[in-house]
Amino acid sequence: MAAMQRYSIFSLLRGALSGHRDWEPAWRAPEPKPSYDVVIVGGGGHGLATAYYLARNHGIANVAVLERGWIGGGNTGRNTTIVRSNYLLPENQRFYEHSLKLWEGLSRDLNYNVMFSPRGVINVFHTDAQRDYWLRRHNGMRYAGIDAELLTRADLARLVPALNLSPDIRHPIIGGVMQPRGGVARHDAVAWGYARAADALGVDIIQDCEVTGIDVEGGRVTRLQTSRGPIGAGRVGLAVAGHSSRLAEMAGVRLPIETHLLTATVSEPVKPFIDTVVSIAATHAYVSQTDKGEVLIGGSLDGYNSWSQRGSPARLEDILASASEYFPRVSRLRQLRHWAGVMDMSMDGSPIIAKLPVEGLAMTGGWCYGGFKATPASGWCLAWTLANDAPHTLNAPFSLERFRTGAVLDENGAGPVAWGH
Amino acid sequence: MRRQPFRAAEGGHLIDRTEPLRFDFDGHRHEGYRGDSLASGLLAAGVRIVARSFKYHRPRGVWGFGPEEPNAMVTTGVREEARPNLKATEVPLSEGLEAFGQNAWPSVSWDLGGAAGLAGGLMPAGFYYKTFMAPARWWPALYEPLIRRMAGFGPAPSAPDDAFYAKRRIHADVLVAGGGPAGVAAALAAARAGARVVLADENVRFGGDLLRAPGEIDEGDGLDWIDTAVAELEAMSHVRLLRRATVAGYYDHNLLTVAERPGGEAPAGAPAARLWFVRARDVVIAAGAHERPLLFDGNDRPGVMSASAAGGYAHAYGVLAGRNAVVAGNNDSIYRVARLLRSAGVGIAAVADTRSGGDIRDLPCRAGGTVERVLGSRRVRGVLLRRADGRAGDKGERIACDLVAVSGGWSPAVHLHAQARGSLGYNEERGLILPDRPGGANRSAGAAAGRFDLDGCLAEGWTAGVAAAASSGHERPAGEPPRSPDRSAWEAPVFWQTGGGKRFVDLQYDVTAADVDLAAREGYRSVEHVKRYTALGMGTDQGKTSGMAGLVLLSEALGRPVARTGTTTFRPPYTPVPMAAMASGLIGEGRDALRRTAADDWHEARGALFTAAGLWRRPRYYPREGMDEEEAISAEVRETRAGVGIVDVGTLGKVDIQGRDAAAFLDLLYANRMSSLKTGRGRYGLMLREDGRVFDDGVVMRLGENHFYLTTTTAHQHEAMQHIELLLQTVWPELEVYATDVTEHWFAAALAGPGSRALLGRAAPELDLSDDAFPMMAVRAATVAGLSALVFRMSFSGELSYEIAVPADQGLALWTRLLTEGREDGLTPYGTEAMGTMRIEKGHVTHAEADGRTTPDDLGLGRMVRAEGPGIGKRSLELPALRRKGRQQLVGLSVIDGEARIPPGCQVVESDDMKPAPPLGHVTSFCYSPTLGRALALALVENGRARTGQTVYIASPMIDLSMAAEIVSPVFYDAQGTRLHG
Amino acid sequence: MADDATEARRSALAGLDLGSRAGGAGGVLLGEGPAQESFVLRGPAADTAFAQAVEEVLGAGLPLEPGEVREVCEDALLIRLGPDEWRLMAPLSDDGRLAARVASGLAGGPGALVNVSSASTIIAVTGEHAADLLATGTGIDLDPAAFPPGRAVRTHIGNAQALVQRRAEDAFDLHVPRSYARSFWEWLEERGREFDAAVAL
Amino acid sequence: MLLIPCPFCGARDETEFAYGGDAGVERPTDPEAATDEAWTDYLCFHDNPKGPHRELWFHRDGCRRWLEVERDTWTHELGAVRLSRP
Ligand SMILES: Cc1cc2nc3c(=O)[nH]c(=O)nc-3n(C[C@H](O)[C@H](O)[C@H](O)COP(=O)(O)OP(=O)(O)OC[C@H]3O[C@@H](n4cnc5c(N)ncnc54)[C@H](O)[C@@H]3O)c2cc1C
Ligand SMILES: NC(=O)c1ccc[n+]([C@@H]2O[C@H](COP(=O)([O-])OP(=O)(O)OC[C@H]3O[C@@H](n4cnc5c(N)ncnc54)[C@H](O)[C@@H]3O)[C@@H](O)[C@H]2O)c1
Ligand SMILES: Cc1cc2nc3c(=O)[nH]c(=O)nc-3n(C[C@H](O)[C@H](O)[C@H](O)COP(=O)(O)O)c2cc1C
Ligand SMILES: [Zn+2]
Repeated sequence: MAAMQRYSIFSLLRGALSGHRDWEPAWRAPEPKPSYDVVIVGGGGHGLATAYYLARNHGIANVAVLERGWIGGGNTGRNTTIVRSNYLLPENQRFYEHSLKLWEGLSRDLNYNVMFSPRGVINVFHTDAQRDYWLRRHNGMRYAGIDAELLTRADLARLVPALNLSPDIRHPIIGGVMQPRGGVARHDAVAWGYARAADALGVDIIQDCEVTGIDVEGGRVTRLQTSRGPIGAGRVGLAVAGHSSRLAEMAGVRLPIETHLLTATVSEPVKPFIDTVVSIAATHAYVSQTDKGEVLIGGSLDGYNSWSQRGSPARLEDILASASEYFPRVSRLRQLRHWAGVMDMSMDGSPIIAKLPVEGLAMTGGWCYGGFKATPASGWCLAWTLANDAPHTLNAPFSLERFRTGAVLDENGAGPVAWGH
Repeated sequence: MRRQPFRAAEGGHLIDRTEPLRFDFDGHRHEGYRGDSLASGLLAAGVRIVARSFKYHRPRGVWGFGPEEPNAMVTTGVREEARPNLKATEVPLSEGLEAFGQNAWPSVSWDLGGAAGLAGGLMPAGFYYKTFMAPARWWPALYEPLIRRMAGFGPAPSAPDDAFYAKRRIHADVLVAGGGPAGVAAALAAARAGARVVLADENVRFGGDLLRAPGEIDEGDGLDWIDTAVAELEAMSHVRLLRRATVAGYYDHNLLTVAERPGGEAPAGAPAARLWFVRARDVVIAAGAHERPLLFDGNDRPGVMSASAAGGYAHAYGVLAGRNAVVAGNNDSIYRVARLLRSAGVGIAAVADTRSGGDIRDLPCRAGGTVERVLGSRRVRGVLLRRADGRAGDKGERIACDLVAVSGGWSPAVHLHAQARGSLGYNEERGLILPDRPGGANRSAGAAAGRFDLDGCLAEGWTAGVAAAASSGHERPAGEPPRSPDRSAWEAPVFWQTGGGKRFVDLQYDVTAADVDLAAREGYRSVEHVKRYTALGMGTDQGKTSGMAGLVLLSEALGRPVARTGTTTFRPPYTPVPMAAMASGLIGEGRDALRRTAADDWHEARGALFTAAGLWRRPRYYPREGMDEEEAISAEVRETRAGVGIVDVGTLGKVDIQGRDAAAFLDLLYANRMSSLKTGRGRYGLMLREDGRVFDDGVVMRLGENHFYLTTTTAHQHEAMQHIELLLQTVWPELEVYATDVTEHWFAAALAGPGSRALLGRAAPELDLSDDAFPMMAVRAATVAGLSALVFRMSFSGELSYEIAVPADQGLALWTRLLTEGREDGLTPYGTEAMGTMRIEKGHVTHAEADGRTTPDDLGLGRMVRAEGPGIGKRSLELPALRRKGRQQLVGLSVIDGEARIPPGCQVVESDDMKPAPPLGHVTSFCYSPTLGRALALALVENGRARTGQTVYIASPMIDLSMAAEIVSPVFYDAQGTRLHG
Repeated sequence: MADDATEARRSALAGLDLGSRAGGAGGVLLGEGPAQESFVLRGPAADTAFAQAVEEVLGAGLPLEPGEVREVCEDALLIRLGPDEWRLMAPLSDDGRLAARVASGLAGGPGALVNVSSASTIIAVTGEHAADLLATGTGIDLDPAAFPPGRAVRTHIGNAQALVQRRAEDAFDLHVPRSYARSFWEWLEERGREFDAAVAL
Repeated sequence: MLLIPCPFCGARDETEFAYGGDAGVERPTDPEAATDEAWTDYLCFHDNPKGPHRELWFHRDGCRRWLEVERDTWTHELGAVRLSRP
């Protein structure tokens, strides 16, 4: 394998002098081989990360990532990019904190600037019950060795001058919590960076290749049927987010996952005036401003199974109203575009990173709203699971069996209602 | 100098020359006319540099005529009033308007940021992914702030938009999007057929392309025909005409949003904008087409303009976009434009047609010629023309001019069709992306469907209108479609570009042809990758002019047909919509009503501090002179426990259950048995979710053999009803049970404390309140304080207590009469804090404990679950993890230091060193108990019941506070329940 | 203090002091309608015993069209709101007599009657722009052809669920849950700015 | 925003309804006799097709009936809609 062309300010300078004629492709566009040691289905962040860590951590480089469209075009390319590890349940805390640590070194690790920006993730609350919940959660993080801070209204006024702290609004903000190490990242770059780094280690990234069937022989996965012909596989990892249940079904496995829509929207870009990420408990909206200047707003699910990637305008009105209420200045902007992603909603709101009841088949999925931040650790854990044919302790709790035994990881206490999480 | 040096002496059907208006641009005063857009006003005034570009700060002028404008972005207003990112082509001129060019400091004509252009070589597409990585700590400290400084187009808003915005939700048989010839013909046909029609166009005036250039319809002037048709439509009561109204989004089941900015002649006090939600049976998409650019070196210079726009400024506004023009293009429209410009007084220096041939003796033609390069650095000073076939030895021809009007052909506005998930097809021969199979009940017509001749547009519009009306059952209208002699179709099958130099594709994001090429070479081969890698098409114009260019360049770079490249996804809105319009009506109480109990006015008058309980507000406590919050709450508790208190419990959910199978149903609904209740008696009940977790609790009262009354928690009023109906309608439809939500009908107040019996005795003299006649958990109908009431004997506080329910309209009367009656008893109104304190002292659970993860056994309520018989959620209790040892269990925590107070959100841990370690559990509820003189908490603790007697720590590391506490029974007070009897 | 319910009654809008807000005629008028007796009547429409029992007491058959409003005896109305649900409304002066008769008529058979008289506040919206004002906050088709005068529907408007009774093309009675009434009124007033809404007494 | 034709009320916006999920889920008639697997199938393992889906919707703001709706989860096209209990 040829060494990867390094990116740096010097390479840019050299590029400028040569009219940028010498840049190599960030990843190749190979024809699929007849078979691979491991095939990853899904070229989102998770699939690409899995391939990268398989090659880097486990020395398994005879790997293909099959993507039915273009890499990063799924939820990786349509999310609100919030990265944090401020979870309630210890199992989730450990996992997401591992992920956050990987984020912190990711740009250098991949030699690709994913613009991870630890600008702080703030949750504001409005009632005593919410306060108790958020403080408990953040105190719990401290015991898990994760950074967490309490914010008074004065702190909020200082950190987020655009935030509406008036006591006269419908659900006034009484305080907040912050994870300072949390932040955002440039979503597309995450897919591209992993792809480039995985490719450099020998992984074949194959786009426009839809998996249409999974052949199982004697209880073991042997081959994938794809739109570009059959591809043999020693092991298979599924990382297809909203499509998890479809792919698992191809191998005869049912999953406690439903597919639901989540909308996000951006304003026209303006100069920076929101420097952190703020989540608003009362109205379920989260707001940040990208490095290009758009105000980026997300909300809650449309609330019914859907694969359409088109959100309901009712939900849109809702999230824009809450963004405008809590960031009144946003009302002066105009909405530029909105879109939706198909979410893999698990029945307890926590992920599944596990071997499936077919030999050689494992998956990562069930990410609900929160899988972007999980990208590094999800890939790391699935790679481990595939390489060792057994889960790492970090992902052992995220099994499929927990839904059979009742040992669910119900982060929100919403019960087995996929759209309730 | 004349005030409007570039205004022609006559012409301009959109302006009113009798009404001059003054406006400021970048601090300079100019004059225009009513009816002008800011763009036409600026052009008339001779302002050519209107903005600076995003990345390289290159000077930019007006390119287009309407929403497709990529360049001329301005901010209107100053400071709080500033509105960024408006397209000058869409801003109507008004008296005193203040506008500023964007992306420049101090101004667009002298922009220091222009230096960025010098470093341009370092900033190819995606350059930031390749650098700024080391050292890591410089990213947040240096690199990112630098990038953020460059971010955005306009200034950040510094104040909210306080204007009034309106919304309207309507239904229509036919919505026609776009009011050009096709749209007006469609609306006319559908309306004459009797259909309810909405016709929306984004311009001030209907006419579409006819606004920009004259045409002939039915043997007269085209615009006159439009006006007559519009007048006919206006007179029909089943037609609604929306001007300055953009069809923004096309959603499921034919719901479309239309953003109307009345402005113009709208009456004073009219909303700043109105957002329509139109549910249409059928939609005619007659949105026209966008003119394409040509790519050549310097095609972004101020003075290079869409040809139809240049013609349009002359025709619609009487404005000359230059004095001396070169018109260049690859289709016949350039001749129409050249003549239009010439008749308005613009000199035509050359007309360069990339094709050979043409009949144009009256014009200085350069058949087979095209623009190679623009001369002039801040604005167009001339062009270098060359032969389009690139014949060797051609040195080219320099032509001086100040306007280059270009037409690269037309791209149908397929946006709405695509938003509706219609498929698109690429017509190789015509070089057009066209609507294919529609994705909803809609049809495209006219230029939006690739029909470019006026006669064809009219015919197609008419046919579409007839068909759209037919889908709501309306018959073909009488009359014939309008006709035009104009059958010219300006086909331009080739996407035109010349090689070399700085050729801009996306003017807004400064994406050049070289950037697209670089992306393709670097492996970003999907059109979606190119968009995201270069930002092509991601600006406020959403690629209306750049999209097609991007596709062609990418396809060429990869050597594959355009059809295989495909387009990026079209998403709403078609043009940006004010956030305030989307949000209007849904802020504050408009979104979440504030629910008030019947006694709310009293609480407010009494100065209660309120707390939120779902949408309700409830008194938290009643402040007292000279006491702080804790003291006031403690006083409420003490006075209740020692005497008598009253609390408003009107917010609890209440359900009336009747029917032959009512009792049997309640046995299924609750984990404990209800069918054994005797009439006139009640029981505390536990509802589970199917997964075995506690869902809700409340009291069930049996009012008659087949009649029950039950309460739910405040939070679950609606969920509980929905749950009940689900079970009745889908799981056990054979049961005859009627459930009615009566929450709103009843107000309720609880009297609590040893003095409650005496007080109630006086208020309800006929009622025998002895323990025998009216035992615990009994219900009686009675007259209380002169009002017919239901009285329940039950207790949340642990004291002798009665809940009295009356119809809500008499709730305030009950409340005030009891308070009057209770004056001699020292009756104390108490709020949710005192109520919470007393319930914690008694170890009663609420949602803080039943948090959706806990089972009855976790909460110490395992015995309530009856052993036998089916019931919702019971089966799940048998799952291994719910029976597992070591689950968290509800315990009491008694703080050892009597002076200590528990802060919110504490964890329960084994050591007080605050070092990372897995907590044993967490505090669910806490209070200072005036009764016991110490702080108490309820907590869920691993294996908690077995730890009774152990000392643990209640800790909040975020505020560095911890305190020792003993694990005790959650019932801190009166474990025997003797106080229930007074 | 043993005065009766009549004196004790209080509107959910009392705190707004509508009297002080009354204004001249605008494009739409808002007012509070008189309180009424109101009962939820449940039962199987297809069950003849149930239908007859109701008809016997009310002197008119059950309305069977969705949203149909039928005048029954003694100025009372019966509205069909669901497959097995009707709303019985009578003037306050009836004082529960009619309901008591219905209840005893139903005794022993299927069906149920539940008093919800206090559960809603009635807000009258009238005037040229009455339908337009409602259309700012509800998705139902308010065209008289789709929703003719004399019909009633339950739907969601603005921030509340409402039973909307159309009295005339430009006159609606909105029955909104009592605890929502004030917020809902304020929402109507705010949205009504567009139509110059005024308060009618 | 879906427009759901309620068999009783007529076509209404999705916002008047509450969603109830897969209508094909059968509650075991005798839960106590059901295996853990059968019971948790009912609880957690539901159909999630990309295409036709039979699902429950509660007409909360209308007739307060639970409806069974056939809807394509990809196109959102609706098929038959009926009252869950006529
Ligand atoms: C609006 C929105 C906001 C969000 N906000 C956040 C947030 O702020 N923070 C956060 O952490 N998370 C967020 N998420 C969630 C997050 O985006 C996802 O969980 C995460 O990106 C999932 O990554 P992935 O790689 O698993 O899936 P994807 O990126 O969706 O990748 C899966 C890939 O599999 C491919 N695929 C599917 N089927 C097949 C097949 N048969 N054959 C081949 N390939 C196939 C798809 O084309 C796709 O590219 C949000 C999601 C959305 C939609
Ligand atoms: N001869 C040619 O080859 C050629 C080429 C292009 C156009 N034309 C001329 O253009 C005209 C085409 O007629 P037409 O009616 O199809 O188109 P049109 O361009 O005349 O009218 C379309 C109208 O829809 C408006 N519109 C577009 N999107 C909208 C939206 N989302 N919401 C609201 N309004 C929107 C536009 O502003 C415009 O007013 C004819 O006169 C035709 O001759 C001719
Ligand atoms: C963080 C983020 C920022 C975005 N910013 C923009 C933007 O500035 N302009 C734009 O047109 N789209 C923007 N988008 C939306 C994308 O154009 C696109 O809609 C989204 O990735 C979903 O893909 P699709 O619309 O192709 O389905 C942004 C998306 C994300 C996730
Ligand atoms: Zn209905």
